[in-house]
Amino acid sequence: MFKKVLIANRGEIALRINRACHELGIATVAIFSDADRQSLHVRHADEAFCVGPGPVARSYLNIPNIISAALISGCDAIHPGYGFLAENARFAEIAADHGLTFIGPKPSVIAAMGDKATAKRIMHEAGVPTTPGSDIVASADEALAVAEKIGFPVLLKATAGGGGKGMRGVATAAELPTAFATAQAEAEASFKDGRMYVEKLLVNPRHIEVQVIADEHGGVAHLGERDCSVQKPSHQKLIEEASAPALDPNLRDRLHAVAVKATRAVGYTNAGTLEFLVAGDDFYFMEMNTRIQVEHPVTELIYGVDLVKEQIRIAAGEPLGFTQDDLHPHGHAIEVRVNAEDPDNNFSPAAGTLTTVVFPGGPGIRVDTHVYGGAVVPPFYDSLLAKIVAVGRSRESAILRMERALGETRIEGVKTTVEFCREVLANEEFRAGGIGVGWLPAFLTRRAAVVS
Amino acid sequence: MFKKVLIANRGEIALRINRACHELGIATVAIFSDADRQSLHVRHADEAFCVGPGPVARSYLNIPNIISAALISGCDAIHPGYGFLAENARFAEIAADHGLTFIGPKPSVIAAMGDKATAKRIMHEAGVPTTPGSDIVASADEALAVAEKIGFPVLLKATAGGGGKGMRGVATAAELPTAFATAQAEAEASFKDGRMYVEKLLVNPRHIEVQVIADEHGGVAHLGERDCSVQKPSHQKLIEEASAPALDPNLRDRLHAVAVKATRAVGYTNAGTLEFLVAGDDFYFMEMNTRIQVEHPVTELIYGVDLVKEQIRIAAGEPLGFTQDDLHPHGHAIEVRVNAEDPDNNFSPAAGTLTTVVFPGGPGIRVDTHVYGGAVVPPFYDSLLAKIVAVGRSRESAILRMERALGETRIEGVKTTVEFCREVLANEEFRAGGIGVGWLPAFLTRRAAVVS
Amino acid sequence: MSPGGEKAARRTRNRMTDDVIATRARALAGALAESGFARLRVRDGETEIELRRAPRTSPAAVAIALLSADPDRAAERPPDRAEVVSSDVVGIVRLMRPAIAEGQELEGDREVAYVETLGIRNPVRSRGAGRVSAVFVTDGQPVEYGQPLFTIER
Amino acid sequence: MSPGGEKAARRTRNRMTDDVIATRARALAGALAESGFARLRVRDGETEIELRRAPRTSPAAVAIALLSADPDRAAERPPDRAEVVSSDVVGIVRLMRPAIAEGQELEGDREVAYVETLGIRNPVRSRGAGRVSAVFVTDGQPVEYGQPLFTIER
Repeated sequence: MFKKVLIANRGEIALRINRACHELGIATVAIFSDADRQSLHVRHADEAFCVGPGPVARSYLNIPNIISAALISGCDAIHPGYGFLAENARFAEIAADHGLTFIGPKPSVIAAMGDKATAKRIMHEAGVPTTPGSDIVASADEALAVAEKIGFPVLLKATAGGGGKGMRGVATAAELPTAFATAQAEAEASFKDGRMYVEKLLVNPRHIEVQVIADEHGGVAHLGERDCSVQKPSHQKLIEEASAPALDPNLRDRLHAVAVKATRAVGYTNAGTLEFLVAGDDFYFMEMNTRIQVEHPVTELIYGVDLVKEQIRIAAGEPLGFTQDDLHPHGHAIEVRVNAEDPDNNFSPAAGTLTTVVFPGGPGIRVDTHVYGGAVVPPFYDSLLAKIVAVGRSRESAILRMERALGETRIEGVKTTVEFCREVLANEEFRAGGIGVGWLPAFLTRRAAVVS
Repeated sequence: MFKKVLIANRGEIALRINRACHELGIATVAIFSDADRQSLHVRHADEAFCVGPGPVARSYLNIPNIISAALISGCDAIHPGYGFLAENARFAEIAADHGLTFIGPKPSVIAAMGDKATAKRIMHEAGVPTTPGSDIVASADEALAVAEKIGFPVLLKATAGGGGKGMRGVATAAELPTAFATAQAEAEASFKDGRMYVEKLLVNPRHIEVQVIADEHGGVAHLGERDCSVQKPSHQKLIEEASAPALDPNLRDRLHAVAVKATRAVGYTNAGTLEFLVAGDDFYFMEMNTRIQVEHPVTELIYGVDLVKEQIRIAAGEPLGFTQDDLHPHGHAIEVRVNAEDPDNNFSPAAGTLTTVVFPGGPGIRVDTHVYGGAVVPPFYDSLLAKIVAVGRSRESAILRMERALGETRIEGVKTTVEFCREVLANEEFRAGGIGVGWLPAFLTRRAAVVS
Repeated sequence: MSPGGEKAARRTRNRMTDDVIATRARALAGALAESGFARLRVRDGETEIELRRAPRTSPAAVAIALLSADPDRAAERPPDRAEVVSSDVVGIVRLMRPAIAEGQELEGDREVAYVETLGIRNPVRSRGAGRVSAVFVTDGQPVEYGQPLFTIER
Repeated sequence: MSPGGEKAARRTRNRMTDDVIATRARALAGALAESGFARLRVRDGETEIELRRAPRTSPAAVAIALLSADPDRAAERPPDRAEVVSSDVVGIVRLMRPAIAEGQELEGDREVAYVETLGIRNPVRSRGAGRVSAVFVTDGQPVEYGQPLFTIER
């Protein structure tokens, strides 16, 4: 087992990793930017290094400073968390070159899954259903030809895309050239990679993903699925659940089986997630995330497995501590992302000082957060302040528990998503279960109409 | 189901009950004293009534004002929590006389179990092992005769006793008359009831208790045992676990079976706890607590049952939502009581303003508390500030998790038991499991010797 | 304005019932009295509670003005040397006939009301002569411990 | 005093290692600089950290005195018009020979040290003439981003 781990991240996930390390008896080294000097993730680590000023390019993406901090402090491994360098194959390689274990899959697997067109091709070859569409298209004309073959509507996607950037839905041939140009420009600006491909656009599919885990000795298991269909118009997830409600048991079994098969096919190790779009009885591979996800706690709560500890154990060469037959979900879990955002203004992020911070507690409630009363929310980073997770014996009891937990929550100083999420939880369509990714945008439109 | 419940308590347990009610869709009415006006239990309830000034006799024990508040606000039930009026049979009767459902067992059962000598006799008749000893003794002479028959050491106990008051261990005949007089005087002063009885004193037994639950339709189940052997010299519990470590499986089964048998024998309904002293292969009934206990979360965490919700459902006439066969413990849970006390000064209680309050979070951690940064700890009430509960797949992982959780905890403004509990958790004898109730007092003596 | 009764509070989103307002206002009155500030305004969802400290009075004499419930009362202030008569039990207040009214001159000590708790009458006395400067309760209203009933100007 | 190296911090109870002290002291220095206070003292378990702001200096020029590590340094203060030269990378500091020393007069701009990061030399220059008024690092010491290396009095 490792002696000391550098945590190459900030915020709640840095704390999450710190907790896993300490529970395993591993010392921790935090990194931080000038803007995060007072953050809890710095305070809870055994050591901490400032690696640069506030902007991420100079601090949390500063590979030489981060690797140097790991070497200087005598670390033997690096946990990248999510975001930042988590899916940067080059970072994983550099770490390995310096004798540091990267807690994640092999760099070649990260690279293959990070390129969306490549990932789709690999999965298709492994027998995983993928949406009809193209490999990389060289031009708008080529994209148009593909679109006419598979039929409109289609989705233009940047192969390096993420977070909704470099992506455009196109309903008719006439719209395509302009949409292609803007999406490609966006991708070039955001990822310095303008390669595009075309996919069949599913109408209001569900976003359902399967958590997998694999050790370096051939052991592979899934930990069920999560439903992440409550997404903002920017495609960012807001509320996640495990298990997925109103899902046909046969479809669920097929999703799980395919995920395990794909995991084996790509030689995957460590924790990962296969994201699928589900439409009716069909499902299509969307992408594989080669890291721990924001919403991993809902899986942890129903399976009783500490995924971050498992990541560390696997990276240290240990075999999985369980087999598929040992894994049985109990109850239902739901997570609400408490973001510093204004839901009445397109979820525009807010920065400022948190004057009041009261989180909920009691039975069945887990809170993962790095903020506290008096903490400053810097303008440089993503807006996630906290994850509130509720577990209950049934979906209904988990939702009721979440409602009372959000009722206990008081965050003042910046606008947050707390009250908005209470509205969503109270909605009858949400309660019924099984909504698609188009539901929240439509809900927002209806809501705006009522307000005005 | 009830429409509105009055919560006849304060502090973390009032919040706990408030949470259960809200999760069941029941409105709540809090009561508070002048000293608790700013408490979270007031803030989270739907309505709140001041029932008197700070001292408990005029507020939290003020039966007319409490019942009146329940009637005025249109409540249909009262939850008494623990302490205060929870085991006051008269309060339960008065509530019933006013058409209010008392969430707990029948008044006659509360009365029978509240009188320790009566409870012991009833249990003995029901075939539950009890410590050798007497019924009520009229004098020190009579006590001496009993002691000589059962053999020294013996324990003199007040039948109305609790919290270590009115209780004296006696090693020799010579000590007995003085010990009897002081214990009886203490009992008279504390409980206005000087009736005493004599029991065989077990040397360093374990305190193991069994959680039971019974509905009003004959359904009875146990939810396993808790080990509460880490007790201060005042016999107050400090750290509790479920399940009990290093317990012979056969002995465990016998404890569970006896607890269920006793529950049926006394016609018990609602949640209750049978406390046993365990010495070697033998166990002896100590007392039955006819209420929810402080340490109920450790049981909830491993059984996935919300005991307070079950209490409410049962009182509303519903049958148990499970049978014994549905109940399976998963993992191990441990609770640390964060008290406003000075462990270096006989755990003397502290009052004051909490300048800093940071509680732990993340996986496997539950916090039940009513305090927050800036909260005032009044001098009138018990010193419990928070319960931190950790659950893990094994006892070791639960302890490691608790250690990291206590490491995250920051409470400033009053002295607390946090750091002291970290010392206990780090102790090898504690880690080995199976210590007796004499262990912590001996640990304190050794610790004081090292310091001086 | 009553802490209970038929219009008992239900859990609501961001909108407080009169019962909750009354409870919160009393809690805020305590906070205001301790704080040394002259004025405290709290907005929560659709409800706004504003409290103003009466000049040179005891903490109990902080005037409670519930803007959302009755905007006119915000302007009221107990005069100097006003003595607040509060309930020392939880129950239903019953005004003696003729009912005590603002501006009324009271002579000597008399029972002006009682608070009924579980069928028991708890008398409320005027404790000497004075002018009734404010009446905070109506006949049949539920009151809690410490709730101001009247102010009497001596 | 170094943020890493052989004496790397282990998790300890209430007692901080030098590494942790250094990290915390730097964090506190930032807080002090922002606060406007002249002096900040933090006691945590057995360790006490005291920081004093140098008169009229930039935030980076806050003098760091670790009482528990070296009580004598508490009295030191950078003089007026001291300019702090800090590391802008994370790495190991290497002093050029002859090693820079307190009281030394520097002429012109010269490379007085470099910080080695993954084998790359990041030069640290004196940026003009002046007198070295403080040296905060020793040869081979690990430094973080923004860590003060020397102060130079112009």
